[in-house]
Amino acid sequence: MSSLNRHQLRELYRHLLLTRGLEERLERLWHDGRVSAPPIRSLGQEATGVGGAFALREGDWVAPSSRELGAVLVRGLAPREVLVRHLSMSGSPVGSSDQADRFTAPALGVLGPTGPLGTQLCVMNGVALGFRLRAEPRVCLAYLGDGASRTGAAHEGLNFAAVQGLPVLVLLVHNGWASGTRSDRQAAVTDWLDVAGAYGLPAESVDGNDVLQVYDSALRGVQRARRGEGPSLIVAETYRMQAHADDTGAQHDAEALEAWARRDPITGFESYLVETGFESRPSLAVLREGVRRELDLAVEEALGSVGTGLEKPAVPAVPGESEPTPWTRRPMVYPDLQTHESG
Amino acid sequence: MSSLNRHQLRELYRHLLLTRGLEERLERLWHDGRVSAPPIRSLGQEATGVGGAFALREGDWVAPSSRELGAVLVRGLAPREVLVRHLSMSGSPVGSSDQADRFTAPALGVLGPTGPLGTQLCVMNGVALGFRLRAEPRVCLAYLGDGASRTGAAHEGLNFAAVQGLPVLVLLVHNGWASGTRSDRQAAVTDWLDVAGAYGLPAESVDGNDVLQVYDSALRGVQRARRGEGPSLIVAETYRMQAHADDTGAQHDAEALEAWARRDPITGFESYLVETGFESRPSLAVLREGVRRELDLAVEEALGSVGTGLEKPAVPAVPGESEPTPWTRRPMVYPDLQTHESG
Amino acid sequence: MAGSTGQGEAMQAAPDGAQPERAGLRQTTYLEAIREAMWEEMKTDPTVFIMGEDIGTYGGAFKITEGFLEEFGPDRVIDTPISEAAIVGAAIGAAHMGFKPIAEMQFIDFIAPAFDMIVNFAAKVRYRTGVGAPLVIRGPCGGGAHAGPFHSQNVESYFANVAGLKMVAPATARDAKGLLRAAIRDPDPVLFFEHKYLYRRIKEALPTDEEIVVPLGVARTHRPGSDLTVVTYGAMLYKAEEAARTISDEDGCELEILDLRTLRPLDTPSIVDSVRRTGRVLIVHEAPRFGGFAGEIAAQICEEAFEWLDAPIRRVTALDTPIPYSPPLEEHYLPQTDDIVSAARWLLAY
Amino acid sequence: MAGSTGQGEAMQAAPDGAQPERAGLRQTTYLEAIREAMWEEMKTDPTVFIMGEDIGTYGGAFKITEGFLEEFGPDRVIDTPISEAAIVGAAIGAAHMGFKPIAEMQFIDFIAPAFDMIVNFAAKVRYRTGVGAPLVIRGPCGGGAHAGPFHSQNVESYFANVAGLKMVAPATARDAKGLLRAAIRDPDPVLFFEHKYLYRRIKEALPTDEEIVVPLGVARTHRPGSDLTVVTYGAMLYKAEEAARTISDEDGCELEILDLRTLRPLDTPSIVDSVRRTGRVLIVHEAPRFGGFAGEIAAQICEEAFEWLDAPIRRVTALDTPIPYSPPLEEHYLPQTDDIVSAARWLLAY
Ligand SMILES: Cc1ncc(C[n+]2csc(CCOP(=O)(O)OP(=O)(O)O)c2C)c(N)n1
Ligand SMILES: Cc1ncc(C[n+]2csc(CCOP(=O)(O)OP(=O)(O)O)c2C)c(N)n1
Ligand SMILES: [Mg+2]
Ligand SMILES: [Mg+2]
Repeated sequence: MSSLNRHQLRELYRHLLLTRGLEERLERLWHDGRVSAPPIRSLGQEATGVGGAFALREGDWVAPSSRELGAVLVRGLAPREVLVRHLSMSGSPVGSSDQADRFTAPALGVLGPTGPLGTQLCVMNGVALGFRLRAEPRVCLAYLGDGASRTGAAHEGLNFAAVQGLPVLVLLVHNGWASGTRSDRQAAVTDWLDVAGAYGLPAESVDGNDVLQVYDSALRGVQRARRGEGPSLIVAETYRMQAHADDTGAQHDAEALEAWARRDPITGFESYLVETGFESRPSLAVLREGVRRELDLAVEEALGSVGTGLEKPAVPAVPGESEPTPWTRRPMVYPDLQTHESG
Repeated sequence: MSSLNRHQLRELYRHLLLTRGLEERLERLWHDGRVSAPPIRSLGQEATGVGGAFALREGDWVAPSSRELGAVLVRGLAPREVLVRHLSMSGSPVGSSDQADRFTAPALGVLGPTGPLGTQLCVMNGVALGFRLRAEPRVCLAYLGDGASRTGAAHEGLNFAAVQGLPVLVLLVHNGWASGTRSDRQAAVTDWLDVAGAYGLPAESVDGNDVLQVYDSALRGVQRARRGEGPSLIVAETYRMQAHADDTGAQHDAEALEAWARRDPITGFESYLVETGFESRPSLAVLREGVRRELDLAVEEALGSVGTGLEKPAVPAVPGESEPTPWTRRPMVYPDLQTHESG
Repeated sequence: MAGSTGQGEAMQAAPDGAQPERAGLRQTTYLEAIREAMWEEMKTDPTVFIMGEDIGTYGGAFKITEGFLEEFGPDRVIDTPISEAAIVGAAIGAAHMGFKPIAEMQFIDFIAPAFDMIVNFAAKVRYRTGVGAPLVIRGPCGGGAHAGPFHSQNVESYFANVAGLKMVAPATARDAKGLLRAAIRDPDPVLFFEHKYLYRRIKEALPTDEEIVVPLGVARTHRPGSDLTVVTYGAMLYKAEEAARTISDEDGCELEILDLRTLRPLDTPSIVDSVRRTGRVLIVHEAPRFGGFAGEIAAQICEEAFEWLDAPIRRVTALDTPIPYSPPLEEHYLPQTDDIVSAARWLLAY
Repeated sequence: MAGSTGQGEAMQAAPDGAQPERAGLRQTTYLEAIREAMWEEMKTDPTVFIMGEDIGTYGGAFKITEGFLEEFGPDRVIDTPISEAAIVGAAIGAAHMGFKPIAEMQFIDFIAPAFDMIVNFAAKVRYRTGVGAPLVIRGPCGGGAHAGPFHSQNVESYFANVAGLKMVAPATARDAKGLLRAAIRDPDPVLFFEHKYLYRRIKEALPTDEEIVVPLGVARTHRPGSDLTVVTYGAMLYKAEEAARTISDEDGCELEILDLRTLRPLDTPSIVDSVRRTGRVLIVHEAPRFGGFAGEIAAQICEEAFEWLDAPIRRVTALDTPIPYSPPLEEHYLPQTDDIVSAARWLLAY
């Protein structure tokens, strides 16, 4: 039984719903040709993104991969802002230069990935170094895909955190797949917990589809880090229920899909809430309806708020840009140009 | 008690002596200003380089770091050739372009490192892939420094070997140091064997100063790989008895130096040979004298055989080179120029 | 693996080489050409094999290697972990053993984590040791697919200064096929940049009864002309073509378009020959301008054809920023036909 | 950490700026200048800290950071594992938190494993997200120290086409100090290339009572002249100087030498101004020629000063191979004073 109160449990539930619902809407917008790429969905893994980030507090940072929209929402990014970003027009909270599914929002403590996997963890170590240099009891949570953990950068990042004893919690998401390849072709380990041993990191495994287990475990890691006891690792066992980046089923494994569908994190959490008496079936329906409305409104607002983009491109400040010349493109205006590269 | 016969034991001993003696001579040549960089010495670790490579047979490959001269000698590179290389003049067996301490000799199955650490293991995987594609029962041995194991490339290499089940044996040399930094600042592990677990690799630890232990363990790994049972890892516990690349003592740790000096691999092996009756003290002295003469001759020959270098630079075949023009440097002549880059 | 990249969009026939279907000819997309080159080489040469992420069971992010696993088996179609350095490293080692590995980067942007392996191991190994490394590293480059700053880059200038590497950037299906074949057979490392915007947009009638091999290091005159030389490569070829047509129609001047095809080694004689004839030159590439590959070309022209130049050498390139995600911004960032037209007019009027 | 690199060899005073010791002036080597810039910035700005391999207890492979650990403690002088990507990544993250980290690459060649981190994370983060990354990546570059193909490279062209990066290559002790200060204070990522050949060979009298800050992006006229402009940077400055003296003595012509100091952003106006005055230009750099940084400079000159050019733009560079280990081969490979002299004469006679 969790230590969370009714309000907190409700928030967890709401964020699971928001995550799934927002991704569904993004998918629909993609089908309608309104956004240019399908969302990287977390279908079936929502508990991992939501539960992990829920263990953080203000001032902490999280580094979600593209598949942890839930963590970004928990940190407070509004669904409307996510939508605007995917619609990739001006008015986006973080400019229109970045890929739509890579959120960086310093005010919310969110550090997004680049394209090449694994590097984000190394950068999170630096954020954690910053906390230590300032002697602030703040903590970093970094998500790491099972596939991404095979990159050199991830290795260097895990090791650096361990040697430096940084306030970092790594949540390794073992979801069975890395794009079109099974996780067991990514590594020859039978238990992904063994990864932690190579760095001398304390670690534990959790059912990644049980949002409370993820939360509780993350909280232990976060508290440990906050107490100055250094980094640790969680392996969340979960399953990617769609293909990498579109809504065809996960490849080649109808059986696994069926088994994991029975362990859906939202349905499971609903049963928990009802069985423990925190919520009733009708109160859950009301919550679902509320989230549905919230998302409908967000979509409406987002579609209304964005222009065609070119009138005033929301390009963030840049450190240098070609001086326009007659034979190159028309100039782009950057708000606070720092230096010039002439040419 | 080892399975090796008297002749083989003698060869092991001779190679330990050759390694140490040749490095001493290189050091002297450096002091005399005859070679431009001090050798990366394996003082105190000779058993690791020699014992590991001794477990290979013809057709196998080894990837020594710069600190495993012993492995290169075991593979059959003549001391004279090593010397010529360090004298970096024409006549060097592998050209004068490469750094003196990075040996690549395909005929002997030796793959040298580049500068940036860790990558050699990835390349060895490819050699092993080649063996598999040809269905040949050949095996690769890759040395890996404890410091080098912290690079991203080493991680990717270990993991790739494991997932592909390649005929590769990795010998991780835990020698207490990586340049001027202690190994315990490289990784937070207490037992370096734990590294293997992260890749699902079978592994064992050996006393890296006991040449027979190293040999026996390497033989097990090599045989395993040859039987098609895939890669494994050995952690050799040893100690670097000099600074990284010159003959000042290892930094900051007189105590450790003293303790490890008592475990010198050559003295230890001598005692073993005498105690087991394979050799007598006088027979060892004869062997030592033989090696001394061999090395003296090699130095003499090497110094005599090399010119000043510029007359006929021993540059290997290159795939492309600037066409000389009046305003660039005088042309270099490459024996089998394949294509041109004009300019 | 941005799911939308260039799939299912309208095809444009390649400006030249597009012919009606006839016996011995088959309409072949740029993507199919790449696929066929690999397939045919693997069929005829047992030392050729491929490695990469999702190329086996999944058939590749762009489905280029669909069916390869079934045909050639898991020893020659190797699904790898997400480890670009390990992939390239394994290619080098296998190449040392006499194989001709092809390493796929899922997007060419992901060549960056293998940079050290390429620049310090692959490129230098023959010089250092005399051991060759006949490998190909290939992958989709380029913008226009709304794939943002990490799935759209052009990486040629990262490697331009590295002796020991060859670099290829085909613009047509024929060249994609013929150059890839030559790259696979080449005794040294070749970086092969496929433009993802062209994968399914370019379709040409290619002979089925002829082995197409296009030698590395030789440029192709895509369009003859006497008034101005446009030196380009990759997807920009088609914008240059459009610009040439506009200039021909509206200004009555003829642009000669040189498609470099191979960037390193560069076919300097062909460039110089054209520039000496036209006296004016415009270099067009999709990468940002500063430090881009056009610099090398300009420097060589200036060295070899200075006396023949009637106007400054001009460059039309992308802006000096990362490539933005937003489609209108991306369009704004990339060089467009209009830019080529106005630069050409500027030069012609000079 | 090739033990021999440039240690204990004869010093040459910097051609200009070398003055006798007087009150308020101290003879300072190029290496000491770098050390002092870091020391003084760390003293005055608590957000500056350093990371790298062997920089703490050991004091650095070249002993640049000797005593730093004792003075600033292990939180601000961080000995790292052999993990260049992790080092640069940590610098980016700390920079996001308002710190100004300095990441040392033990040799600049080892920047290659951090390539992705630099090009895709550090360089792009401000454009993508608006979050700055005020970090410096510094390390010894360059040849002449008999250190072979992996401890002698010049890496500027790997990064030349990457928007979002600044690149600095000081040639004098004064500039090493002043530019490093400016780099540390800069709000964006700066790559700082120290030439190892100059570490202990260059010594200048620097003021002790003045804070030397040299702004990024501004070239320096090292030697005025009216007959030919030599554009160069790094250690080649001294060979250009020697050549200029020879030409002045033997040919009676005066070479103007422009020391770029910053490569990106490039001080195009200064280059153009000089070339417009002299009408002839020679670009000299130590990296190989093909795809080298000289290409960008040549292209810009051609764009901006075409009408003023009386001769082709020429380049003197290293050969298009990796840098060899053998000392005579290395000398053969590197551009030498003689090469500059004959190229200059060729241009002057043109
Ligand atoms: C260095 C690098 N190589 C390849 C890719 C292409 N890619 C994008 S996502 C992905 C799979 C990631 O798998 P995992 O880390 O397990 O995350 P998941 O998709 O399961 O959430 C791949 C291969 C990449 N982004 N970066
Ligand atoms: C990527 C990279 N970074 C830094 C160096 C500089 N360097 C050369 S040897 C060395 C220490 C290697 O330590 P280890 O791997 O333990 O081998 P050992 O010297 O102990 O034999 C370092 C840091 C390098 N060669 N490559
Ligand atoms: Mg996964
Ligand atoms: Mg070590």
